[in-house]
Amino acid sequence: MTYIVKPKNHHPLLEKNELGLTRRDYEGAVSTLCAGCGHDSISSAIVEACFQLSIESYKVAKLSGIGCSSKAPAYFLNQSHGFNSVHGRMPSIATGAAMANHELLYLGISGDGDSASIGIGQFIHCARRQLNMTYIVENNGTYGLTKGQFSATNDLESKSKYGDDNLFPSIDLPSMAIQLGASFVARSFSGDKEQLVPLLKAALSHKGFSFLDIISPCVTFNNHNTSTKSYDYIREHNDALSRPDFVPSGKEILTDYPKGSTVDVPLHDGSLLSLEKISENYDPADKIKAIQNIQESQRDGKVLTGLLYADPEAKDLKEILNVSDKPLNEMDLNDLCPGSEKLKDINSGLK
Amino acid sequence: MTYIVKPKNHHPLLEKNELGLTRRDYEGAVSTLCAGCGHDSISSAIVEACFQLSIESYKVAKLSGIGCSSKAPAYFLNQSHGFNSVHGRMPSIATGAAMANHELLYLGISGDGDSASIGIGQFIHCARRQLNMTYIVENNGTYGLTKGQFSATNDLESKSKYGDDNLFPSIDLPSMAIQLGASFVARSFSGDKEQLVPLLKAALSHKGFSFLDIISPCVTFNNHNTSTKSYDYIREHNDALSRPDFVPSGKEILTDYPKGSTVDVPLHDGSLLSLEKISENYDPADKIKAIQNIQESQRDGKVLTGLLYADPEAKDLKEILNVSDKPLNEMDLNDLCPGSEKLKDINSGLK
Amino acid sequence: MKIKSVNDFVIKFANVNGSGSASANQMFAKGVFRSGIPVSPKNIFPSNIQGLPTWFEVRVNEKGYLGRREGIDLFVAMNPQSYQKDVEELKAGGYLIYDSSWKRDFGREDINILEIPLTKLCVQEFTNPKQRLLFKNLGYVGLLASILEMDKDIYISLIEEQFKGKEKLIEPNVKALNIGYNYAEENFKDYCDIKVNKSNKTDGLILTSGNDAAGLGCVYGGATVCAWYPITPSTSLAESYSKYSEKMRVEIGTEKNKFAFIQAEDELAAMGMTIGANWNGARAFTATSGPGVSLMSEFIGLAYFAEVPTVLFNVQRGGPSTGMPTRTQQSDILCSAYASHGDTKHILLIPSDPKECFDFAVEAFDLADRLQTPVIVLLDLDLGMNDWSTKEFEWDDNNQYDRGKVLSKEDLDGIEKFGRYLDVDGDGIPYRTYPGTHPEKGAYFTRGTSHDEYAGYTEDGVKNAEMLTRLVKKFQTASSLVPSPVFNQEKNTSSMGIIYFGSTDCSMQEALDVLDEQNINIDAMRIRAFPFNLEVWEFIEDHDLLFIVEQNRDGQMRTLIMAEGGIIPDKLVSILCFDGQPITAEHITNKINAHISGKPALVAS
Amino acid sequence: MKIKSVNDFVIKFANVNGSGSASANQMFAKGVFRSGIPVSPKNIFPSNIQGLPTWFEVRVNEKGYLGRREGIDLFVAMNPQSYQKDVEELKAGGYLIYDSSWKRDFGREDINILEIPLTKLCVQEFTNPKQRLLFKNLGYVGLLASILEMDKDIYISLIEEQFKGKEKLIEPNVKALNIGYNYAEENFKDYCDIKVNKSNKTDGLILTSGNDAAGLGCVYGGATVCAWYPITPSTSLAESYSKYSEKMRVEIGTEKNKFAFIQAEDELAAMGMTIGANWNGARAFTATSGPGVSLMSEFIGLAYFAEVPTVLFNVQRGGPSTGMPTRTQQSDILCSAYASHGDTKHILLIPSDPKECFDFAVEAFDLADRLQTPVIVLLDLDLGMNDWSTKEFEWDDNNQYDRGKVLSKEDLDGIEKFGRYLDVDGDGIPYRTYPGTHPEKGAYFTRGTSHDEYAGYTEDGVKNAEMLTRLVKKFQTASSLVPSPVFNQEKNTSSMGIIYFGSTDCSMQEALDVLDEQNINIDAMRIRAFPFNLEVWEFIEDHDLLFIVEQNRDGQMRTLIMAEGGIIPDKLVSILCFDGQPITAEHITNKINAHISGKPALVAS
Ligand SMILES: Cc1ncc(C[n+]2csc(CCOP(=O)(O)OP(=O)(O)O)c2C)c(N)n1
Ligand SMILES: Cc1ncc(C[n+]2csc(CCOP(=O)(O)OP(=O)(O)O)c2C)c(N)n1
Ligand code: SF4
Ligand code: SF4
Ligand SMILES: [Mg+2]
Ligand SMILES: [Mg+2]
Repeated sequence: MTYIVKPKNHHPLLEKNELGLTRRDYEGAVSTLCAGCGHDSISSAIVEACFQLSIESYKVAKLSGIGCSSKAPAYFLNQSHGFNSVHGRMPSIATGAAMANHELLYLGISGDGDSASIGIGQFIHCARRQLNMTYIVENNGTYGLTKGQFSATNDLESKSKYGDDNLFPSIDLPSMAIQLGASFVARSFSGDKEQLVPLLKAALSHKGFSFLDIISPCVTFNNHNTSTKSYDYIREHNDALSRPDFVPSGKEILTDYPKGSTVDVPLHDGSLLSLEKISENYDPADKIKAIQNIQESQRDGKVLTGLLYADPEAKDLKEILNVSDKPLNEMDLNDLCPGSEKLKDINSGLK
Repeated sequence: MTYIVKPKNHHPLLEKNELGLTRRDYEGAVSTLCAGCGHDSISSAIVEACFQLSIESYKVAKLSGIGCSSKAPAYFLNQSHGFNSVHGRMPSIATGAAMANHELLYLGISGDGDSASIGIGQFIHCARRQLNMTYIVENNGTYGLTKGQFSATNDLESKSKYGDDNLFPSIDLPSMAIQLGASFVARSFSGDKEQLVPLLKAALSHKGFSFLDIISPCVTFNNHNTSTKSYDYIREHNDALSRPDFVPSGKEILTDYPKGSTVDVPLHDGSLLSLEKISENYDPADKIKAIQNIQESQRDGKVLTGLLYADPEAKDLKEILNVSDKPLNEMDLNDLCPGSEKLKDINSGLK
Repeated sequence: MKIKSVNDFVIKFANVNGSGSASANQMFAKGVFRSGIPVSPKNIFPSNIQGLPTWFEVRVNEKGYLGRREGIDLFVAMNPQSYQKDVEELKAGGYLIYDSSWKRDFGREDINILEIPLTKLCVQEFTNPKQRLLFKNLGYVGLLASILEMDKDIYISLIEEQFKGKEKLIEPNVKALNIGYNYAEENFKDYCDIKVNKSNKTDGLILTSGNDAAGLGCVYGGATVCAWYPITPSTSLAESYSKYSEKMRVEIGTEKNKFAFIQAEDELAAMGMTIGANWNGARAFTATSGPGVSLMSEFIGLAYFAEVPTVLFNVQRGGPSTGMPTRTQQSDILCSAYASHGDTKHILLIPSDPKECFDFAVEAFDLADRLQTPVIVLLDLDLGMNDWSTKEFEWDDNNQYDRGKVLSKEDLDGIEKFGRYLDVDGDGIPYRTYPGTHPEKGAYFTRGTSHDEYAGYTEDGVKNAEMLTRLVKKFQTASSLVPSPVFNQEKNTSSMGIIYFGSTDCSMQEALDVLDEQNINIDAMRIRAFPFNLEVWEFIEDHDLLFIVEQNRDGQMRTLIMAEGGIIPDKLVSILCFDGQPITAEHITNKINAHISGKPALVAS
Repeated sequence: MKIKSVNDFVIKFANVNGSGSASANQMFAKGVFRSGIPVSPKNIFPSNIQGLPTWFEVRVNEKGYLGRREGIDLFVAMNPQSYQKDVEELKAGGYLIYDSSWKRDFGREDINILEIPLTKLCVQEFTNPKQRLLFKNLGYVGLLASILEMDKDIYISLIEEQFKGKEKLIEPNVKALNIGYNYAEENFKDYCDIKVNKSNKTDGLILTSGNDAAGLGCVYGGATVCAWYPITPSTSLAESYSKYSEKMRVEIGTEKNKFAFIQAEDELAAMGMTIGANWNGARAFTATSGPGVSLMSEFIGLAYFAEVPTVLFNVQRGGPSTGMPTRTQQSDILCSAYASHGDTKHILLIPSDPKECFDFAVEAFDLADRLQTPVIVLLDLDLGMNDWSTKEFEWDDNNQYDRGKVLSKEDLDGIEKFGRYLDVDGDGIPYRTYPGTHPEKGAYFTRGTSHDEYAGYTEDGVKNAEMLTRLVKKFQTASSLVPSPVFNQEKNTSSMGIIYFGSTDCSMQEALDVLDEQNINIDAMRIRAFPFNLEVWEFIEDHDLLFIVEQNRDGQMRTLIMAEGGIIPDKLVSILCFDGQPITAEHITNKINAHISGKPALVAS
């Protein structure tokens, strides 16, 4: 287990990254979520990851559905355009947006209600299309914004705050994503920044559909002791696959893990996700095994976290559809309009 | 491989079952599907299964979405009520209907477009709720009724009739169903009645969510030689797990398979699905293994058919929700209305 | 100057949400109600769970005027974030109560300030940090009880009732109440000129919300299946049904449920389940709000055309799109009446108070079964989620459910050939059968595609047009079955009329009295259903000028009236309010006065 | 008796679907078109793939009257299943052609029967069983060429063009044509008094469908993203876009696509993708039909309120519900104009022929960008899927796309504070920015929840009401930008007017001429867009009696006019046709005559 180990050297807020920006420059509006909400920790992990990667905020599009989680994009990356769409439909908005301009970085934030219930169809088909985006589900096992109904990721053994039993098995989004064609799939925990930040950095650097299922306790409606998505429960049942470290492209690989105990996942831009093996079952390249691992650990009451699956070679939707490299939204009449001569030909063809 | 072996003794159409009915009594309107359409074979397998099980047609509700496949319920069981709903939404209609009266047998017919695209959310959640129904996808890898677009179950290697490549990986509904809580999952082929009929009989006898993915070639739009859902392709790549035989409750088990080579799956009503092992991988009780089998065979370019998974002990939605045994649609005012005295109490409570 | 008033004032609370204030404020209102004075508490909450400004308004009015009224007499300001705006709302001579643990100058000379160091007092008295926070709320309730000279025992009983079963909590709560009460007794004796005097004006009334009432109505109306998806402000309707069912619908002995309550995966599924259950002979309903109605519209069209009874509660909120999920509007009239593509029209029932929500819920199932079509009951957030002082629920044990034209096995035995869509009785309503009724007869295929009288699929366009025309006839039949409008007068005496509907009723009663005092004679009609019946058209016919009061931007009810009735539009004048707050009597009277005098109104629309 | 006519007749084909007949029938029509006579082929097909009756009607009319006309002059009856009904449709003196391989008595003395043993002939000539079936179709085309005295070479060229690249197939096809041609030359020389004489009335015309034209218009209009879900009758619109894009939008050198064509998983996703792409600055559209529009309505409300340009083609089919998927109607007017919950209104464009489909497709993108709102282009099955003799497409190479108010990096540099929803110009239209434009300025949050001028989330209801009111202003601006109505007359001269729209145009031209011959003077206006502009209102104002011709049950355009314009309903008389067939000129004139004379019309509505 990797968390609770706090980051060793404290980074002052004013430290600068390669762009000369501080963490502050990656923040957003003040959160209106409940104090202690896991979603806020994820926002700050996103800030950290973007800061460390020296991402240009204005080249990021933040997309979401509806829910407490879907509000989160307002709380990071102030200089990014955001789109808070309708419930469960972020993936289609992301797909259209990414087709219009493949050069931005698409970061989708959703909730377990948003993605596993009303939005499960869009989630599935977005993964299947291998859209180049990072898709995060801030998974609290509940409908936070509508006040605590069970979501479809809630576990069978879990009870509600008011003592009601959850009657149905949980939907495991990571195994679904792997099956469907996602090429980067990880699970993490909002309370474990040391694991989360490198995974986020790798996901953001990965080309293709990167999916992160982040357990993110809802302190108001699903943090009681009969919940399986509470801080305590996750801390106790977390079974980390690996301790990740992310090395941007062009940087030397510097990990302090003993040799031989690491797996390196090279990403398309040359950056490396370097992973210290913790679990033996670990092989992020084997799809079928990955699903099996997840399901076995679920059966055994454990919550497997870490990088579950990665295929750095996978194509993304733009390539699959063979869309041109000049962003479609930059094309003008000269690029797009076949003109009057061609139309004359068409007319003659229709005689 | 089990098919092509034609049934040994030919049953004349006028043979009678326990109810004194002939196969004719289980037929429906004349099909308007294309000659040779796999869906018609499935309809006749359903007729056969219902005949053999001596099902009372009027105790069956036939439900469907929209598509060629969804028209099929008109072509069997004339004496059953049918509901041809809207595209992709059969599962919710079935759920409501089954809640209203748990005593009927619910038979849902859908297509791969209907279930894997527009209806994937309802499919998933219906399986997850363990609705007591038999859910059949007549899987032809294409949108028959709208003239041959690729469906989401079409395989990556497949080409359209017109030579276009299918660009996206296929969605495997059986592994999804198993993962989500379906308690009876099988795959078969419309051209293999010997396998299909016993599976159908078992599915109809099973209590809980029974899912059958039946490969059903579309002769008009997806039966060319670059299709992976054509008659020829399936005949060549079919990898049967088992040769099934269905023994209704109270009947002696009479299979002519050599001893030790069979697995018996007892269903809740005492009937037995007796399976001759063909493949070694075969254990219909192991969920995780089942999914692995499916995926490995898919990876290896095989189409695994037979009973993939069964849990005869599983609860169904009515039990999960603890709904009373008297069908809700038979309850009258005396059963349902709390009356004026109770209302007075409620009034006082609101003072 | 001090405002002086007995049993007639508006008090507003400003709090931070998630701090437990709503239940304390609710308790304050209930105390007034128990003192015999009608109240209308309104919770004005943000679309968020914790930490944002939230308000709670209570109008206390012995005459029973319970619509929203602008201008606050008493303000309990517990949220420094919103002090500035809050204090502005206070009328001159009004009273401001605030937590003087942190002293503050409000810069207004014309108000009366009551300082109480609530935080400090609570910190002194309680050690548990949660209690320190929570009990501030009961503290100001105690203070109010004192300055308004209310019977403190009422609140003590309310606390006791609330913590029945958790008796340990009674004592600290009462202590908290006393903190405020005693502080006020010591410091503000006779300070405040607003009083609550015991009365008997709540005899025969109860305090409840439209959602609670409608959920209960579904239980009484015999609904056995509820499929829904959470959405504000409709969630509590489904929850009410579930709560009452769990109490009153469990089989004795087996402990099994005589109902099925299903949280669907989305609104489409919720509607599908509702249709499936009704098709199969159970009474089933769903509850949602605007976005849900949009998502359900394909299914609504199916139920219309395949003629499946369906009950849908649409608790309207601020639109369009996700809009203002925690504010009220009446802006789904058109999208409900004409929901779905193609030529469709749907029955609407529009209750105006919780009692009517109960009654119309019951009636909705009868109408749906009788007419075999969707019935949409239109509430709004104000009516659905706020508690109203409303008449007691009534039930006549001789009531019977009208299950409509359903053929039994015996009926079928007597019929030559069953035609699911045959208009046997000439009222446009055909007969139906439940699946599983008869071994040989009565089976048919339900479909949303074109069909003939025998439910057979047809592509004969003329046949299909006949079916569509029969649906028009059925809709005409419906107009004689739906609830009639309610008139304010026994006989029309004016050339001017007002048309209104739904939750506007409470402000309208007051407006009509004010107009009467101003010697403006005007007839009034409250529409309660669509299609409009003869009485609606007669009222419109009878008047030269009609004001239509609506809580939306586009005058949707006016549109519906014009579209359906062929009404000369010039005589239909809209009075609109769409800022998400319930309309006030003043807004209505100002607009009418302005129109009559030809001067612009004082209130912005 | 024999019907005698030159270049003016209606021919109908009855076939079994899936048998290749549609393309032969199409070829027949094209042959007539190439002979210089305008034609309007109409495919009347079942909602199924193979084996059911299907019909194909071709009106041939030198004057250019191309609306449907009842009464068949020539019937090619190739489907014994439907003989009975088919023969009834034939006018007295008409000609029946059937496959006399199986002889048959049709029991009508008043028609002329041409027997040709097509099956037998094909069996003689061809060995491949598929060809034996398929070539019967070309056989009767050959026969028709002969009896109508057409130039056979036209058909030979058509065959050659069709099989360009598969030359081997030309010979057997020509042979099949000749089977019928030669048989007729031998047996029916001078038998038939209906003739096709070469003319020049198709100069400047092309033969194409509305869907094909609209798809091409999207290419010319600069659409780069199309997301859709298959549904009849809109599928071929998306496919046309894809086909033309693949031809004309591939980057030379890289062979990469300057477009993205995505088959979505359903209509909700298709609309979401369209909105996402437009939000990000690409021109994107989707195409669907009624059920899809219902499913999209939540998203349409989002695009309206968040002000994202969106183009949606709704190719209307028979409703409600799944209805008549292969029949035509104009019954989605209201559900399109008011789509979604809350107060919403949307731009509609209503083309009346393929040329206008092309033009309005181009215009839709300009309007959507300019107005930042959904633009819904309403076609119908008849217009979308059938080939029409329509004017040639035109394109002026000086055209520019109007991308509306989009701020560039430079623009942003010059702006103090960017307000996404600020009404800077007073026309209700704010400025927008594309993501990724400027490192520091112009980022904002798009949302369907209530927001202020700076796109900040707000729960201030008054602020929100301001935003909603600005949208009303924007809609007013729209009315001056959308296409004006088209008038039949230069100046109004009658007190009566006719209002019509869309595909009705072709029957209306004929009806107007007939009325003129009957000395009924009547002005006519074709509405082309919603919101209605001043010219529309003036026309209505100018007339005492107005007929509104619509292909739906409920008179939806009439409703819209009344609702929006405050029009006295008594002067608006509906002429309706909703049996799924295109309305005929006769239907229109009968209804008008009946109304004027006070007698009931001869045609059922
Ligand atoms: C169409 C529609 N249905 C329902 C809602 C109400 N709604 C808002 S948020 C939400 C669920 C949110 O749950 P989740 O996605 O898990 O987010 P969380 O609040 O738990 O972070 C629902 C049902 C809505 N806004 N729109
Ligand atoms: C809401 C909606 N969208 C689209 C359609 C058009 N449509 C009819 S059937 C069909 C697909 C059918 O495919 P599948 O379910 O695989 O059935 P098949 O015809 O292949 O058996 C579609 C898209 C529709 N009827 N309704
Ligand atoms: S309700 Fe739960 S999910 Fe929502 S903000 Fe509060 S803690 Fe977070
Ligand atoms: S099109 Fe395909 S699926 Fe449809 S009936 Fe024909 S063969 Fe069957
Ligand atoms: Mg959640
Ligand atoms: Mg299919």
